Amino acid sequence: MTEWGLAALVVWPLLWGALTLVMPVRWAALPGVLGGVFFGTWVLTWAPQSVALGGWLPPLGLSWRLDGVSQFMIALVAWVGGLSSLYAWWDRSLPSAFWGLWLGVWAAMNALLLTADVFHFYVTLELLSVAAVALVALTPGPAATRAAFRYLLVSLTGSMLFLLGVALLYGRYGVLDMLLLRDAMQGDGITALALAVMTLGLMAKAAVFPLHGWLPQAHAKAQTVVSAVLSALVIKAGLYGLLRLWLDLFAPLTSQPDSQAGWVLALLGTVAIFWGGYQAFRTPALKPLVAWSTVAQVGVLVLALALMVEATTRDSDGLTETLWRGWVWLVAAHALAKAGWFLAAGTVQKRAGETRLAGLGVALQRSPLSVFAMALAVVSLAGLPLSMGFLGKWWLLSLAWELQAWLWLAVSLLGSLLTLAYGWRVLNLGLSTGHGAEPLTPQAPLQTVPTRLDAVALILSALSVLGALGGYWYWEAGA
Amino acid sequence: MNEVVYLYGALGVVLIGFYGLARAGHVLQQLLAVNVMGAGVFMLLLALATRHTPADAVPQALVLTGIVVAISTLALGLALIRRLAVEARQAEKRSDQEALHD
Amino acid sequence: MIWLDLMLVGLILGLAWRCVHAIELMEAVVVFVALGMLVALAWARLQAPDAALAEAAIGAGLAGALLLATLRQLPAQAVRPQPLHWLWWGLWGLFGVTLLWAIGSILSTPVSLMPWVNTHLPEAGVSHPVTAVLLNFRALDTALELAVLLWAWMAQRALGESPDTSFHPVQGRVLATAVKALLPLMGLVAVYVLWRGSSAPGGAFQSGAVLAAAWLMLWLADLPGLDPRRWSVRLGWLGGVMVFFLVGLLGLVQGIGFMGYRPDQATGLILLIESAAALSIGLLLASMVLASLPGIKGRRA
Amino acid sequence: MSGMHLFSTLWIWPLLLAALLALPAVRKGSGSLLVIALLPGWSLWGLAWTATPLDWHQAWSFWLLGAHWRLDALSHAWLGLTLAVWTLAALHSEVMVACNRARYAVFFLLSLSGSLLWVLAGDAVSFYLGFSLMSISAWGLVMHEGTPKALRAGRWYLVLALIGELVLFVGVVARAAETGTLRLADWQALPGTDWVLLCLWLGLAIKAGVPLLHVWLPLAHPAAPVPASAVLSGVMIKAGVIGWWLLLPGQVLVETHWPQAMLWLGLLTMLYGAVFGVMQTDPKTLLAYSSISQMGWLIWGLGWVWQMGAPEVGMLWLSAFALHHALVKSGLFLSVGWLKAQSQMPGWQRTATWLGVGLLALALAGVPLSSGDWVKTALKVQAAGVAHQVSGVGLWLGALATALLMGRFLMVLRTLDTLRPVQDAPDRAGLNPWVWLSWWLGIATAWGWFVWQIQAWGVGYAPSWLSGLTPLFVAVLLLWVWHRLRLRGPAVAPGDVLVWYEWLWHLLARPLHQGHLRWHHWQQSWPRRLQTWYGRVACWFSRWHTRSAKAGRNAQSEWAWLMGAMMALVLILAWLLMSPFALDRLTFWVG
Amino acid sequence: MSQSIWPWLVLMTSALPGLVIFFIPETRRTLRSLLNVGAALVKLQLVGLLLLGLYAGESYHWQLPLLPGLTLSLKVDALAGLFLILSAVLWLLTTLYAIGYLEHSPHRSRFFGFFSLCVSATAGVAMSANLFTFVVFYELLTLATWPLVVHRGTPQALAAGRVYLRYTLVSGSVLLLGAVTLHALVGTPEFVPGGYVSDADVAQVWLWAVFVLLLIGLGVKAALVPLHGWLPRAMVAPAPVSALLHAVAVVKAGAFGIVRVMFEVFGIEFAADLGMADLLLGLAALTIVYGSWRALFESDLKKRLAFSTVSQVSYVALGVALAGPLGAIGGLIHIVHQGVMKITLFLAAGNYAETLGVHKVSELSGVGRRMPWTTAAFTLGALGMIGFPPLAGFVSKWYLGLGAWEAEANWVLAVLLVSGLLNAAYFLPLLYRAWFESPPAQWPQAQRLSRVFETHALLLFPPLVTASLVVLLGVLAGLNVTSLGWVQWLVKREFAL
Repeated sequence: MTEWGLAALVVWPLLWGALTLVMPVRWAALPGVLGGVFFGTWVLTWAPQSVALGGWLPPLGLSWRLDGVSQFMIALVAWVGGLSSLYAWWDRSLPSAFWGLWLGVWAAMNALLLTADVFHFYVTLELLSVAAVALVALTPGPAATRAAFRYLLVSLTGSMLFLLGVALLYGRYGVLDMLLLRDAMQGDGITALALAVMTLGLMAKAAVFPLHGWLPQAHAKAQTVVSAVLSALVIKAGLYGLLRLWLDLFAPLTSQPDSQAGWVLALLGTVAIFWGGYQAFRTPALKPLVAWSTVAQVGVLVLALALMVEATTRDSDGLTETLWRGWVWLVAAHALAKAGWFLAAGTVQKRAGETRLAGLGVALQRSPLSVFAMALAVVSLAGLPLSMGFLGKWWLLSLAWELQAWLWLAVSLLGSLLTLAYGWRVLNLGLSTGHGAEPLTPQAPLQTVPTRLDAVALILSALSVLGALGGYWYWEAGA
Repeated sequence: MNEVVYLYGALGVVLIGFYGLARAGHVLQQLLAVNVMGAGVFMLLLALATRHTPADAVPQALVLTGIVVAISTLALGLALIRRLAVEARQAEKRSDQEALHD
Repeated sequence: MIWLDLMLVGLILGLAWRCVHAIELMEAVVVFVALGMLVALAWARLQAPDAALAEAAIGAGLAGALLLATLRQLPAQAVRPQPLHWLWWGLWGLFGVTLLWAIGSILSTPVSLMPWVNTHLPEAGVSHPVTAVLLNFRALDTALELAVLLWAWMAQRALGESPDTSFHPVQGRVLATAVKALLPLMGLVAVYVLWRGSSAPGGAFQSGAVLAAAWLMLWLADLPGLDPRRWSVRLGWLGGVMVFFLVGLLGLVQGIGFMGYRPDQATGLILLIESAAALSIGLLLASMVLASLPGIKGRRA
Repeated sequence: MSGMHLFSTLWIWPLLLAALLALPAVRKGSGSLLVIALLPGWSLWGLAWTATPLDWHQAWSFWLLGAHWRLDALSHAWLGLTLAVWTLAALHSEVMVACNRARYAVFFLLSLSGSLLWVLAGDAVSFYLGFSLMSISAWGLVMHEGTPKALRAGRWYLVLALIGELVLFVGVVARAAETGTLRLADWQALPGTDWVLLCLWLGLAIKAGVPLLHVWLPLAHPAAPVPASAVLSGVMIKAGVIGWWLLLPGQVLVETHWPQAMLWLGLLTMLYGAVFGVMQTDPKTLLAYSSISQMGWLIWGLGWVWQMGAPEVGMLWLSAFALHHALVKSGLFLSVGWLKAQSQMPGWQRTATWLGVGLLALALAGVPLSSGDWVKTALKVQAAGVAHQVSGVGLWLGALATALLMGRFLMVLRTLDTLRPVQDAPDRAGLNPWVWLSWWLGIATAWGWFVWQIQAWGVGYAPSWLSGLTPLFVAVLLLWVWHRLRLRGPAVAPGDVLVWYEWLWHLLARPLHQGHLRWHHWQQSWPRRLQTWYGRVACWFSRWHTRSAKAGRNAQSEWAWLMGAMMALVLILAWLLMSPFALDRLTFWVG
Repeated sequence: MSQSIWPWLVLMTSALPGLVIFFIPETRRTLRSLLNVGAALVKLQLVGLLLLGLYAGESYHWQLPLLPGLTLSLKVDALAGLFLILSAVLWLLTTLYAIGYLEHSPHRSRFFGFFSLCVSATAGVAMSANLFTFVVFYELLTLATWPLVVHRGTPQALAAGRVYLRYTLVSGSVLLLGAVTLHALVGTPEFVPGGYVSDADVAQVWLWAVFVLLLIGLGVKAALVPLHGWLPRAMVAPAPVSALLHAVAVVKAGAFGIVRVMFEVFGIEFAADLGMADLLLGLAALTIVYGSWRALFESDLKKRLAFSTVSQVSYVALGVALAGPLGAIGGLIHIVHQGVMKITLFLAAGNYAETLGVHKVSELSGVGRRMPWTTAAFTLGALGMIGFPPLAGFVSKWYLGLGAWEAEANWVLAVLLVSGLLNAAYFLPLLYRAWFESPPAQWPQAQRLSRVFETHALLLFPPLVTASLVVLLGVLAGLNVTSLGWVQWLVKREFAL
């Protein structure tokens, strides 16, 4: 039965997404989304397993692998995606082409999270990129188009690098299955080169510094809900890939006791945290602020990855339960919070008819739910208690502590403070009455935007906070 | 032995793709450069396949898949470039009109 | 023969260089198409006729059409190349050397999946190993690759482009007649290529490319064929993906697993999939080209 | 017996009355309230006579840190003294306080409550509570008139009182911690650390007018309304000495230097007060110095009591001296008030007033057959055995000092005679004969009381004609000579060393204040300086931004960087992954 | 350990109304006030019941596991009870006050919502049974108070809010770091009298590091010099906020945290052995003197009070750092006493500002005549602060003094002396102005808020009640039911006497 479910995870959204071309769009979208949420939730109850597709065992055939990481990531996609879909459903300004593309993204994410084959991973990445780029381009106007094109180009370059790595791996080991590759892995030059090339490819997709340049524009210019799913979910595909590469596929290479490549990741993550935070702090408009925040948060996740890699070099257990659970938890916290923030930010911008922060004051004050949503999102992103982000940060700090990695520990703390700094910029405006030095700019009349949109944002942010209460269940579920 | 030529040639094409991306002075050329890079990678796969006799079918299948993916992305990229051009024209027209009004 | 290979590779490198180094876009595009042809030739030399055919038809042919169509819509604009620092060249060289050195270490590593393919070929329902891999062993790859194509088309539509069949650049009775005469032939070729794919180079992609050409000719001759408002056309876009996945699910029903075929039904199912896929590929590619044509844009604007 | 159970609540009554003053209706009749406040006190005092031996105790465990109350012979005597002085003051307040009477009443009642409290206190905290309440509330009395002079006096009074308070607090806490008890009876018996005792001593010394700590006295007395001065001099400064007695371990100080130091200090105080006193021109200031001088006697007496080691009896004598001084000195202060109003008096009353003043002055100067002579003689007799460190000459000098002061006082009063009636004496002051009579009653008590006391205590009294009269004569002679020669005595501002204190304060305050300002400025400015620093960095950043934005006008330039970065990273990563031993392990710099 | 729902209920009695209040329309004043006051009363009653139960030997414990080895754990013990009852009583009073204070201002629902959340967080801080839970509620407190600090939304308020956040969030991070470090070293068990660190086999340098981190983290809220800078600036907040901030919520959370850490994480004896107590003692003494010194020079009434808080809160730390039972009594009891006194002062200052528009010290002349009741309350609060007997402040100082002797740190007595002097030096001139100087011809911004009383009844009574508490807590200190009795009882348990 679970094989049906696994197949449905990919096939269901894909088919309904395709059907949007021939059916009234919402009729196709509704079952697609509902099914996606349903299967994505159901997946949590299945036992970890491998499925050889078509009965062809690796190395000949493709296989799917459902393990803890993919299970939770799929569920995360389902929930964040489902709630974002709710927003999209109510968002009247959204072109109907959104639905087909979005279901494609969903299916691609699920396929990507399931696959255990490096080449298939490439194919799913491409499907994801194509759909995601098109989503960005849904916004009319040259800025969005330019952003979308840039996104496409970086994404393609990344794919090519990844494929180059796949080619090198195949040339070296003659297999494409991840598990088999891991077992065959040798610590030689070509393998290292393959890892390096593939890492860079995925970094480009995940907007890791210094390959982040496309993200702020793409995420800021996109439609609100698109920004949310891109920031919350799509870039996670690349990060997930990095996790798989560094801690699973190439584990024999990276977890050698004298391995020392991890600090490059840590360094990049650190720079991302500061650069993203700095930019978010000085950017004049709301959505770019949130987008730059994503750059910084990606930095946190990469830093966490680097620490995990380091942890595997210290003891031979490999990717332990604690490690991946913590990381996925961080990812989930960011996804929920960022989706909530983007949706709230988009709603406020829509209400104000304006993007600059300076012009948003009144709209912010008329959108208490959205402000609240943003506040909760900031709380979770910055790792203030009691939120998912907090538990995530607790885990990260504990990890850093165990590794005695003081520098990185300080970095992650400073990162949190930076998050608060730019989050404060927004919330402050929501509380300002603007007497005196900083008058709120006179407003165009506010647009009417239904409150339920704010509510959806709030639900997502609230989940990123209240999710903390599920921490024990999450950590103990597998233990 | 022939595959060695192609192998190194393929890498050369990849490198040229890199160069193209960095140097390109136009979005279209960038897109072309990525595709050049892609052709290089495909060639690499195929060249690796020939180390086995008869040639390994799996890389060939991968390349076939890759070609379709590449044409899809190329089509998308070109569509975006076209829209950029249209929007640039519109913007120009708008600014012309504004200039007339002023 | 090594000289031929060397020459070919040299030409390819030269053209690739020319392509990315061109000052004019037109030159770059033309060189790129030529490069595609040469690459196809090289692949043929690399015992990969399937890939060569596909590259020639799709990579060079259709891509060329798309590129030229796009190029005509761009304002005449000189390429302003980015000057590169010598450090960049140093990095580039280092990178190249590393790549070459790395690849050198596996020149003679005889690893491949061919033994596995050969072992299981009898159960695959087709005798051509490439087709077996594409449509049986790694069927999901192919299915998702069709999805990529479909979504690229969806994206193009989302960007506001759609084949406008009401406008025909070339008209005339002679052409129509010629096309009418040619069409069955092309259809026959497509079916043949498809059929042949089960045992020899050829298959859905190549066949799809032929079909795309046929559809474009239909349009050229002002014959009904590609109107996106027609249900059959729309269904045709999805057909490949739908049929592929439904057959995949059939495997689940039959207990073989997702994307699996019962060996006795494999041939038929693969043929079914390939037919649907070829139709979809043809329709999608033709639609893409058609949607990108400048005349439509020009008139709309 | 009800008195026994209720005596501990005695001090609450004035507090309640003070609270009642919140009602506007009550505020109008605040004058009579002051007298009403004293009635329970008097009845208790009377009631206590019925108990022999008088030894009432009560403990309140709920109260503060646990209070203990006691009324024994000694405290009974202090109670009488307190009541007498306060009553006189209360009566005179009615006629000698003009403005802000309600406010005056509040402070009066609070202060009264405090002094009743410490009289009854059997534990250190209650004593401290009463003492503080009394002395801090008295500030309201001192600065009551609100003139610059009064304000200055009030400020100095308050500063010194507070310092005294806090030093005393430190001493009390430390002593409590040291002994582990709060009972004063225990404190008197247990030896203690020197600095703790010194704290206790110092805290009280400020009240007792020890030289150098006395500066508030000559300021506060003239500034305060007349009845308040009477209370200050009559009750409050005594609290210092009685506090020493109560808080310091008198029973174990015999072996130490404390008694001796006190003896000499007493002598010094006597002379100090006199020397600076005679240089004054204001009668009330002069009286204040006289009080200081008289406190010298008490200090000397306490030293003697401690030296005896069996101090209870000695303390009774000391209390007798205190009572004498309290009555006489408050009478003298009140007399200044009366004399100021003499222009409104009929002739006989004026004569009677001057007579009263004379009687008081003589009593203080210790003419034989006066209370002054009696207590001084008795003290000297009692002390003869132990007080050999301070010779009779010293004491004689002390007596001379007192006599001189009194003579000078009368001379100064004569000049007061020429003054116009002062503002604060209302018209009816002279017209209220009952209050005037009460003043006379006080004089009579002072003179009559010792006769009765001699009988009550059953000790004999031999008037010391020689030693009592010689200082008087010498004093008169000196004054006459001085007057004849028209010598201009050196005039010293009230508070003598105060000038130095003020100079010192200004010397210190300026740099302190400037230092604070500088510190404050630094503190305020460093965030700004940080900001400028930050601003500079931000400026640099933004310049960099604009430059890069300009450079990136064609979006492609970024790609050179991007591809470069990609290749560089690939190379670095691959290199690090390939040759793990080629480089020292950089990872995670620490650990 | 069995679950008890009580701690959770205590938390919810203010958190739930808080959340509900957010959604009450601005105009529904009665409904909001009813909800507010009702919740405060319910909470007060609950806390009262808990205290009775505690006295009878009950224990209340509620846990929610969050991560393996990491539990959100709430417990009502004697120490928690002390803080809880303080916050419950003062919450009720401040709520009443705030209803009167904010009668016509905008955003009341937001204000009261956060106000309630703030109290919830305080209750959480009080009931935290382990360091992790403490950190959680400590940070929540920051978040709940920030909107209150910037409530007016003026540029000054926003600037103050920025400073406030800067300090508290950075310190929160440091605290978190400390907690994580300790977690990694010895785990995060429940607080236990005597501490749980001393048994662990950990290098001293680590413990020192943890201690310093925790001290910095807690010191900011407790306004230890030099981490006190936010407090005077946060004075732009509305009066009830300042009152609650200073008396109960924020500074006390820091002080309370120091108490918990010293007593129940490190164990006071262990901390004293390692010299940590000395460090704290020095800091506290410095803060006491420095805060008073700065208060002397402040011309703004609320700022002066703020510096006074800086100084006074450190009495708590001082008492704890003395590392003996008597000092502990002094420190702990000051949590309550300082709260009651300072809230009186702030409420009175708020009354001046609201009724007469008086903000500066120099404008206070004659307010005693115009507003005698308020000024009487202010006077009691001020005298209590100086430490006059028999007011509440005296009791605290008394035990601190005893503790200093006990710890053989006699110089602390000198600190108390100097602080008392400085306290008098900055409070007494105020009283003098208020009572003795004549009122100006016109007040800066007078408004008639009540026909019967000198100001709005809801503004007048809370300070009167707290002022009488100042008196009662001192005068009746000997009774077992007042703060002293409670603290003595709990210190006995803490020191296992």
